[in-house]
Amino acid sequence: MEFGWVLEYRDLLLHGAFLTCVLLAISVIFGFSLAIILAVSQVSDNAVSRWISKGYCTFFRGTPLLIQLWLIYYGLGSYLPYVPGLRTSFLWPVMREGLFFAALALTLNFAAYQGEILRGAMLAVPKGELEAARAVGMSARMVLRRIWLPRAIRIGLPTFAGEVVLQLKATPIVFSVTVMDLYGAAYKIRQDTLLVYEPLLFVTVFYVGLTFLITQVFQKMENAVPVQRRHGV
Amino acid sequence: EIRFGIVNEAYPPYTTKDASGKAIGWEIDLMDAVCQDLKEKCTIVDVAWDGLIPALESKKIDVIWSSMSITDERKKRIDFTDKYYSALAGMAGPKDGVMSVGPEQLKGKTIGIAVSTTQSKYFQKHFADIATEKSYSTVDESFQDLASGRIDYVFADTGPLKEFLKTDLGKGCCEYKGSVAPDDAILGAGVGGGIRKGDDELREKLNGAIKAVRASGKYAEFSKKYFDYDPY
Amino acid sequence: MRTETSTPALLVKDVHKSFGKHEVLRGVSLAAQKGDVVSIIGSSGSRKSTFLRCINFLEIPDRGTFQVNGEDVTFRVGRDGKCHPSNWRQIERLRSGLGMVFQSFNLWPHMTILQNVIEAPVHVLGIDRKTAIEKAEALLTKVGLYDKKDAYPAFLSGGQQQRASIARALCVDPSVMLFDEPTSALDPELVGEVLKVIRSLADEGRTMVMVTHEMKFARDVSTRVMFLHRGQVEEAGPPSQVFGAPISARCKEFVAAGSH
Amino acid sequence: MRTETSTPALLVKDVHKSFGKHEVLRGVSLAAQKGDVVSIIGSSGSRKSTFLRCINFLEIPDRGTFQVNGEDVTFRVGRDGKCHPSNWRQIERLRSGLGMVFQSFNLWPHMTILQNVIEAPVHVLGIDRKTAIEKAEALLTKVGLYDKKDAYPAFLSGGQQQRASIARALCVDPSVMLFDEPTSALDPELVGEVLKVIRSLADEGRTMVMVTHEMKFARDVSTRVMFLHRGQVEEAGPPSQVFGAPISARCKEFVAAGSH
Amino acid sequence: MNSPNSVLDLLSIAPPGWGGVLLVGAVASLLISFGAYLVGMALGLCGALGKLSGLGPLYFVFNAYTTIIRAVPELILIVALYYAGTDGLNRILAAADLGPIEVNGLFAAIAVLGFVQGAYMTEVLRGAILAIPVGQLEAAKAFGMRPTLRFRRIILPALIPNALPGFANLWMSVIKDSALIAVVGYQELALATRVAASNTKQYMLFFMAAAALYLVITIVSNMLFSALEAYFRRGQRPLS
Ligand SMILES: Nc1ncnc2c1ncn2[C@@H]1O[C@H](COP(=O)(O)OP(=O)(O)OP(=O)(O)O)[C@@H](O)[C@H]1O
Ligand SMILES: Nc1ncnc2c1ncn2[C@@H]1O[C@H](COP(=O)(O)OP(=O)(O)OP(=O)(O)O)[C@@H](O)[C@H]1O
Ligand SMILES: [Mg+2]
Ligand SMILES: [Mg+2]
Repeated sequence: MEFGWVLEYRDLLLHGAFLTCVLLAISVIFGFSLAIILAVSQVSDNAVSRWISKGYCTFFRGTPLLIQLWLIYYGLGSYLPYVPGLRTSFLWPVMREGLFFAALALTLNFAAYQGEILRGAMLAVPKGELEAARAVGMSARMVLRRIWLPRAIRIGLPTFAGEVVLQLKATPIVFSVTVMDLYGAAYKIRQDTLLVYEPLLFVTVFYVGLTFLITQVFQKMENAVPVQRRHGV
Repeated sequence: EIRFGIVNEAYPPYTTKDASGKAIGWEIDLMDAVCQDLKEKCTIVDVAWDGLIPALESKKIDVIWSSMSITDERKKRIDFTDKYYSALAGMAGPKDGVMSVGPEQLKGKTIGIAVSTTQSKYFQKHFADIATEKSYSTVDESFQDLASGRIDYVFADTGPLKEFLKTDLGKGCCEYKGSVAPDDAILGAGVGGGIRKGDDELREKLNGAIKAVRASGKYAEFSKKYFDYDPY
Repeated sequence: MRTETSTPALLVKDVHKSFGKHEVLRGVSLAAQKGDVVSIIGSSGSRKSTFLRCINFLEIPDRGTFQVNGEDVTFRVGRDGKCHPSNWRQIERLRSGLGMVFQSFNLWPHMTILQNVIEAPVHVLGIDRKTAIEKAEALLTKVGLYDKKDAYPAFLSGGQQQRASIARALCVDPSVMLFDEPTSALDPELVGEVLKVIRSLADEGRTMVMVTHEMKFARDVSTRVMFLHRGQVEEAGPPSQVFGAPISARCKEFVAAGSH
Repeated sequence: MRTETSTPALLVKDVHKSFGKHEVLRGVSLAAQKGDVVSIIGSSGSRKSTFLRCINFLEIPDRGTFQVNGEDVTFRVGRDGKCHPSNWRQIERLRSGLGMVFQSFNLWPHMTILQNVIEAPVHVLGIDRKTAIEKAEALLTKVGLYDKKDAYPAFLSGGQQQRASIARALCVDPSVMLFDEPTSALDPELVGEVLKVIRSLADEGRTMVMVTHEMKFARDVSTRVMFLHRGQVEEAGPPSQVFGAPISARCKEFVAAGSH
Repeated sequence: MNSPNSVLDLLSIAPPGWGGVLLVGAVASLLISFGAYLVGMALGLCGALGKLSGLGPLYFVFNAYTTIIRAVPELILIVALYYAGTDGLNRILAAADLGPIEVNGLFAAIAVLGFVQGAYMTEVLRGAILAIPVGQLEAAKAFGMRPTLRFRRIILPALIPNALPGFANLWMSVIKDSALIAVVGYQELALATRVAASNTKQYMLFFMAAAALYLVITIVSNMLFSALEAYFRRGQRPLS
């Protein structure tokens, strides 16, 4: 085991770790918002929006993230320069970067998985609680906002924690579109030094640490509303 | 029997596979020539970049034969044969008529370079303060970005660069801009076969064979199929 | 059923409702004056719950006229030949005037008891938070739950949960309270405490419609009793009549079995 | 409790049981002769279920002696100072002689009613399938479920499920039937059908131990009644005594409340 | 850019078309996935029972297994397990005076992915077992069923419907994770796509072809899983 390289590459590693966290945060926050829309439209009465969301979820859950990323970055991305005006607009410096496409792909993918889970959680909210809300005169929108979604999110919380960890573990893939995240940094170090395991071990420790942190945060959130434990199982 | 570890990502013209799954390319021809000279049986083992060193160390392969440039840092881990080709460094860029690659042309540009290559080292030494480097995991990915206009230049080995410019995609968008100013300290080291530390017998054998292949004119003969210059 | 003197608090006429091909309500009517306590009794599956749920439109009836505090509910006939409320806003407004207490409490488990109680006043009626809390605390005191106000529903016994859900329904000042078997999810020892609260509401002169299996209780507190059978009113009248001298043979049978 | 003439079908003495530090059973004993119907009554939380579950070792008691049809259950004291059955095989064998009927039926949802009933005879007792089916069909006829034999439990009403679970328990020919509140998960109209089946078993002279809240029924069918309070037997005797002239003050109170 | 004709040529099954390469890759993906899935299921069953057994050391071992495997990115696990695994195996063999063995790529891929799947399967199965109402197990005990009989006749059939949604998810994820096996040099669908794409420079065409193949695989598997679930839930009342 040899870790002398850590010092030499510290800027690269720090920047990589930062990018990993940024990608995780962006994709979880935006993905979750999109997931709410997907879940709500899947339980709605509107057949069109139901089918669109269903199709979306099927596609993004049915193909590997890697392929989605390639399609978005090399496919969609390569047509962007031909959009009139975009090349000269202030958005271009952001939109030509791999980071933008990586975040986009991660977000869209996360939303699909999360949307499915949230849909299940929404169906798991006991009907009576929704009826109670309707019975006090809440409008459909208010039932959704005050009772249905908050309850569904709580029901889904244990699953969400796992999904965020999975999302963290999916981020290394962004290196294939030029984003030097932590895994990308390790890859470069491995190529430079031909060390096989040490850079990977370093990265692993970081991921495990972050996973632990995520689990703790979610545990805190779960404990915010106490539930009575079933005894004797 | 010598087992040659070859990376399973395509890197034309050095190594690639045709649609029937057969390995082809300049490095394969060289390997055949070397083995013919040694009268050894050679087998090709597909390995991923990630697996090269472990495969070498666990004796799944005997030599890394996959365009690995020789660097001092790498020499700490493995031994190298003598170089068998030089990574001639050239640039490709959009068709705009500018046909040289000096500091004034590169100023403020974004240049795509495959990670951990000689070109990357060269860039760090000569262009780091005037242009921006964008790292790619394979040179192939940088070609795609060049074609879609995300980067201004690709800085890579001349062989693959010209190979790319021969395809429809490359022909459509880009042209060869020229080679960079020579710097023997970086570009001179070239590409060699990677060998287990201490496997001197094999190294000597391969070094001898490479020399013989060059001397016999075979080297020039099969190089002609791929290059319009001498890759050595 | 024919006592229409002043504006009745609740007037429901000729309700019909089918699930698919299955007609479950076949013309049920009910009128409650202010202060009336109407008990709906009947065997399991006699559509008592369905009828009660039609009253506050948790089920949309196929046909029927509805008047709450003199206000008519307007319907339009949809393309499927069935009625739809023409104005959901109206329904939502009227619902908050019909406090519903469910058999299974249906408290919202992610809110404390107090939050459960003030939810509708604050977010539906737009009462300010402070006033709502004062009112909620008064109601919780009344049902004997003041000390549990910051507990989450999961930590309360069934009887306590049901009392909390009564407080929740009362906090929007409904003109009519609807109860759907409010004690049948409770074990025998908890039934008493909930019945006590309901009785005190009756004594206050609250208008109530109540589906119940507690015959003795129904007899004691009701002003009217309605016996449902297969989606029709088989017998209705003051408790003394329905329990004491039922005319219908089925009702007679049911009442006799109930007091075993 | 002191009637030891011939070999009793079930003899349980001085059962103690704690959950953690909390001692829930504090020396409960029970003896049942062949043909006895013993009812266990008591308020909620008085440890009735725990005691019944100790009888067939679903809970392992800390202390006590057990005899089923004259066969002693052997225990050894573990390192934690508590009893453990020294021979799980024996427990498993004895269990199949103690038919248990649960409050919540606990039918296996992935099997049809008939499959539920023949499961234990075929796989535990090793009776051949054909004989088991014949027997099961006879029992299902007896509880009035023959026509439902190929239905899955989820498609039956609560009363039907409970009757099926009685048939299931009967099909292993248990020497003693144990009932844990077999009717309290049922709504009032379904209670009757289950009680009818249990009564017919009593009339056949089956040995039964039954935890129940149905006082009237307990009084009618029991040969003995046992009143549990806080994990101790507070009163025991023939129903006429326990219901008619209880000695213990607590029992008096309980019996009075029960017949409200 | 490319006429329909050249697209057809590029995708044709026989060389020089690359369709055959993609199809062979897809079959390889399916083989790896299926093998890994079975290995994972066996490991998962052991893991779930071990974790639920209540035996301290067993719980510790399997808990460490699931925690670590689930926290480390699959890519890293595969690299580490594959190379360190074969390395370690050969060292053990060398210590026992045996020659090194050649680990077949397909076999290693299955073993490595299966080991990773096992951790997830453990949790799915554990959840499925815990979701069985206790009463059903007590009823089985009350009839004197021995633990093995109980497991075979009651627990197993009762946990299958609970576990199927989780199994379906894992199947989808193992198909996609099989793409990572490229790092140990085994050519499955994703790697085949890259090779085809970089040889022809027709990136979009091959990425879309690969996406379509993956989609077909998952949609067909979804249909199978739905049918299975419908079958195993036959005793349950449909939600209305
Ligand atoms: N959403 C629905 N779809 C189809 N049928 C329904 C629906 N809701 C209720 N029913 C049917 O309506 C009938 C009457 O139900 P309801 O709950 O009104 O009876 P009830 O008198 O309240 O009985 P209980 O005393 O058991 O509560 C039942 O047979 C039921 O199957
Ligand atoms: N596994 C357990 N761990 C800890 N405490 C338990 C456990 N099982 C039961 N208890 C406790 O034992 C007490 C008595 O329970 P039990 O179910 O025997 O009462 P019961 O008389 O059957 O009541 P009910 O009439 O409500 O069924 C309860 O207070 C409960 O908290
Ligand atoms: Mg009802
Ligand atoms: Mg009990």
